[in-house]
Amino acid sequence: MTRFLIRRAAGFVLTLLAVSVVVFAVMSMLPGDPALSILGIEASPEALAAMRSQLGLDAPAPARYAAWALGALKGDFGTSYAFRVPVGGLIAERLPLTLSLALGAMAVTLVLAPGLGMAAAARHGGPGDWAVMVLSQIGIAVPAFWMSILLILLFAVRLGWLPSGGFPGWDQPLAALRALVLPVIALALVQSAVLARVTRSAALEVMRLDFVRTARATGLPRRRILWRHVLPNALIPIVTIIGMQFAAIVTGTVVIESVFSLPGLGRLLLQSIANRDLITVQALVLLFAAIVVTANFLVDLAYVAIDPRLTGRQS
Amino acid sequence: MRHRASLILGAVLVGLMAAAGLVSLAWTPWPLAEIDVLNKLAAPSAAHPLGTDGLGRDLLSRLMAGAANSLSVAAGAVLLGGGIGTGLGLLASAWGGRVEEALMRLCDLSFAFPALLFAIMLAAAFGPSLLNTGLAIAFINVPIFARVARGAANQVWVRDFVLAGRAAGRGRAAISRDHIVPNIAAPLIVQATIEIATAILAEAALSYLGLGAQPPAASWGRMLAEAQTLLWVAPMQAVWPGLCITAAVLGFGLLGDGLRDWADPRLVRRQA
Amino acid sequence: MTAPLLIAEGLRKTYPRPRRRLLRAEPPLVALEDASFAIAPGETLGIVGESGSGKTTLARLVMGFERPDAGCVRLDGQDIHALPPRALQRLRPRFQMIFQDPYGSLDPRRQVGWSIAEPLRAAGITGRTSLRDRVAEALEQVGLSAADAARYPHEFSGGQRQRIAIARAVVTRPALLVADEAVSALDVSVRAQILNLLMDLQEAMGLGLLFIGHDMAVIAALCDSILVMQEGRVVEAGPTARLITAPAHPYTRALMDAARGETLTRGAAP
Amino acid sequence: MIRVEGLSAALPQGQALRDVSLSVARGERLGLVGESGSGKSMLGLALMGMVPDAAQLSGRIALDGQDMTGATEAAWQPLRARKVAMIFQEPMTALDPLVRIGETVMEPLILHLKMRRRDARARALDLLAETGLTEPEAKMRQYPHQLSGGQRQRVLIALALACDPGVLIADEPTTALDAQIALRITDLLVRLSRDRGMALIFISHDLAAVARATERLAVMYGGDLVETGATAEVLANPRHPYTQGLIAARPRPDPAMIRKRLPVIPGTVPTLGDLPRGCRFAGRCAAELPRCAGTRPAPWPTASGQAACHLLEPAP
Repeated sequence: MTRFLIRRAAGFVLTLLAVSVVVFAVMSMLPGDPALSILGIEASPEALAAMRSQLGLDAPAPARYAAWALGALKGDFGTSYAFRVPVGGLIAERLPLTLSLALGAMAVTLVLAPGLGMAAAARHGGPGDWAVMVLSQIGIAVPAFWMSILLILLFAVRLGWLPSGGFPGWDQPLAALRALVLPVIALALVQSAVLARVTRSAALEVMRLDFVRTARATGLPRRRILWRHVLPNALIPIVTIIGMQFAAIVTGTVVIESVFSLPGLGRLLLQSIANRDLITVQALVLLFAAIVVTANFLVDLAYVAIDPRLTGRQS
Repeated sequence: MRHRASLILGAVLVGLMAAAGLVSLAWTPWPLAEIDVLNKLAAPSAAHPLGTDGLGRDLLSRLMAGAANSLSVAAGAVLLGGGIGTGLGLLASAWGGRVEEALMRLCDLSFAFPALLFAIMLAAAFGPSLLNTGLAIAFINVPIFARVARGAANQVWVRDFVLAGRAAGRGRAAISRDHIVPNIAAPLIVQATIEIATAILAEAALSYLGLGAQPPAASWGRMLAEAQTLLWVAPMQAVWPGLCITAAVLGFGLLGDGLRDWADPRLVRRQA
Repeated sequence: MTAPLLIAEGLRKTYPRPRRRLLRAEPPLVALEDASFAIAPGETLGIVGESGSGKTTLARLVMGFERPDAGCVRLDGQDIHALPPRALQRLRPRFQMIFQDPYGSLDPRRQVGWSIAEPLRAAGITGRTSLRDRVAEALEQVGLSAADAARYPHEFSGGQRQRIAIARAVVTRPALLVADEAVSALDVSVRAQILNLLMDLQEAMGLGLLFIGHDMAVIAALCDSILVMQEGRVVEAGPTARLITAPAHPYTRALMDAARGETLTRGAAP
Repeated sequence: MIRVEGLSAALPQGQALRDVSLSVARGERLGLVGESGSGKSMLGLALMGMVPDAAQLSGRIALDGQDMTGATEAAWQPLRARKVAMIFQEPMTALDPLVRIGETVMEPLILHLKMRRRDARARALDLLAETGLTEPEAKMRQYPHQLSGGQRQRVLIALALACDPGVLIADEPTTALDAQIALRITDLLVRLSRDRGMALIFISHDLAAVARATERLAVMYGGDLVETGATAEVLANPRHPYTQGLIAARPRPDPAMIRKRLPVIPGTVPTLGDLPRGCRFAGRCAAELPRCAGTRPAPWPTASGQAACHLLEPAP
């Protein structure tokens, strides 16, 4: 048990480290001179050189990486080339919005999808199963940003119940929540379709296994077999997908924030790219990747809670 | 029975989209870039079956050209990335040991970068264009296919008929060619179909964000971005491109599902 | 007595086990310990044991799929594990293998004729007509017809597939056949046919046979001598007649008990 | 305990069972022998009400006097474990990997017998001990993957015995086990059947195992019941040509038989799709009569049972 956890934790840290190296390496290889983009094309060569040394760009790559990575550990991601303020502050301002979007969408997905998937599996081949399958197949095919536009058309343009975009700020909690409803639903519907399908097929897969036959032969009622034996065994693929979905939702926020003009991390990323604000892009990419890696690590921990075969002794 | 229906419906949708795209290369109802400001946002009519866009361009023509762009970029990218990935996966599986271990660690690492994020980064680095979008999608597909191919190949390598091939005196390369490839083709084709669906979504999202196809090129994602500014005046502008994306993705998804059931070894075993 | 066809001497094979603690390596799993035997041309040696007895590891070592940690396997006097890959490949037509699962040992996507011809092609025989003739001959030897070469494995029953696998193994006219649980997956009525076929082929071709299995009754019916294995070790060895009339080791006696079942009094409960 | 009359099961591919009639008395040990596709497992599942959805059943099944012909899943469910229980071939996968051994055995006790947890725990411990599981107390807290195949089969037997069923159906219970363990499990089943007065239906392809475990034997081929009788009688003096062929084709560890050709049944075991219309054994039978392929033979009495073969028809 502890051995498994230690190994996974070590793997987690190593992956984070490798991710940071890759992000740094890719961003340093990109064309474009930060000094030039800060000072403009009319700047003199001397001024550019001075700016480069001020930004620490004249140091060798490993030293620059070390400085950046150590800073990142302390939450110091350097100073934005475009906004001339600390990147850490930019991120901290926008993180709550993006996180609420992502967590909200994940929560809605978890409420909707597994129940639907299990219900479909329990009625395998029946009309209910068929309906869930058709709806989810379509749901998977609808791009989240088009779903957003359709939601805006219906609830903002036609009915006028909810705002079509923009964010009033957290100091108006009710308005802020209203602004988040549509983006959360848009993100969640697509992911729910995916998760419902995965739940259904994982459950059907488990229902074919021998021990389900044993449970039937023991005279257990169908409902009990489903919830007590099938669902826990189906959880491993389900949890795996949930981890991947969280990653998809987090990156999905980049697009959704753009559709609804929400000032979150995704908007910041797109703005920074437009401004060629590489140091901010670098910090954001690292952050997104770190969220994904963390989600995968949590999934690993969930495996341990679910499956006694992973906790060591013999297998 | 159900997978039969999936297969047929999927093939019909994909066929329709592909046909529209192919036709658009040679002929469209109206010239793609013909701007007719006097006739902008026209309602559907005999001349413009789906009406015109904000610049008075024929919507149907642009949707057809969008199909050509979207499908060719998605399919091309998946074939390129999938081909490279499959090769690497086969190599890792045939070699085993350190080579395999190293390659799989690299794949794990690449999965830390969500596909869309990666594509955004590349688009940012090399400038927004349809070609760069395609390259980014291709790159994302390399580790996916490397992993699937290696997993499937490993399952074939332990089968007795491979051992029989070794007993016959055949080398790794010959066995890979004659036994492994034919036996992993089915799952790879299924994967490719599904990845094309994902790629269409990714291309649309990138183009919507302005990181993919550039004006005046016709692209479903771009058309949606343009339509969003006109939601209050011309809501149908935002409906058609989205429907096209959904239909194309649905088509490839259904095709993949149908193919998966059709290629499922369990079903084959039962018939035998 | 003629010179032995196959000699195995002091074979040992271990597999590493995953560590349970971070800093201390686990002792390796000993799959096979000090196994030695010899097979003369035309002779049949049976190896009987259960899952985990090391008998499948033994087959893999004899076939050169894996290298032993210690000991050697000599075929026609040549240590097959010391041969360079090319030389081993040239020796392959001399020793062939048949497997347990007749459904898994034929490539489902290849015609039967293609699979049977595979060892010939690997041996450098490529002429279309000579390949076709050899395949037809092999198919007829195992009781199938030349026309079956164009069919696919799924068109055959389990017993017929095992015949095809045998055809592939004998098509190069080998001197030694290694059979790993080759009849275990077959129904009783079909199993007898395959055992008879093996005996016929051996006598017609002077084939040496290393027959590996878990059922003492089958082994005893087919083999000249028997090696009993348990947990990677040879616990008893000898000529079949001696071994089945006077088994010395308790494990051999247990295997005999299991094989004899119907001759025991009914319901012999403890 | 169990009475089956004219039971047939039709699958889309063909007929898995044809007009099978059979009864099992209280405490009786019956062996059900056959090769793949003989219908022996289908018959076992039919007695549990667990045939696949695709199978169409006809004929009568009565359990302990209760007519179960055409009973629904809901009607079968309360009888399973309490009247008739079943264990299967593959002990490695037959237990839920996420549930502790103790909980597994306690589940039917709590659910069916309404025991309190504490009582159920004590009872489960007794049951595990009765099946000869060593250190049952420690095993209660373990998960299936920590047990060997033989130990798991004992747990499955304990689970099957939990509600004290009148009949235990064991479908190839020893096939996946090593020889020594298989013998012990076979003997355990015999002992439990005797101690509890529980009928045992022992399904196997292995004549040796059945000979050891049972007192009456039923031989199946191609969905037909071809011969029944006392186990020792059938083995010593088989009347049906298939039974004769099956027994003869079986290798025996006998010094006089070393490297002797075995008597064979020619041909291959037919698949469900291409069964002969009359006697299922037609086409492979050495003593075949012209009418065998077209006319189904009636069961004729033998010394201790019946055999369905035209050759046994009494001369008019």
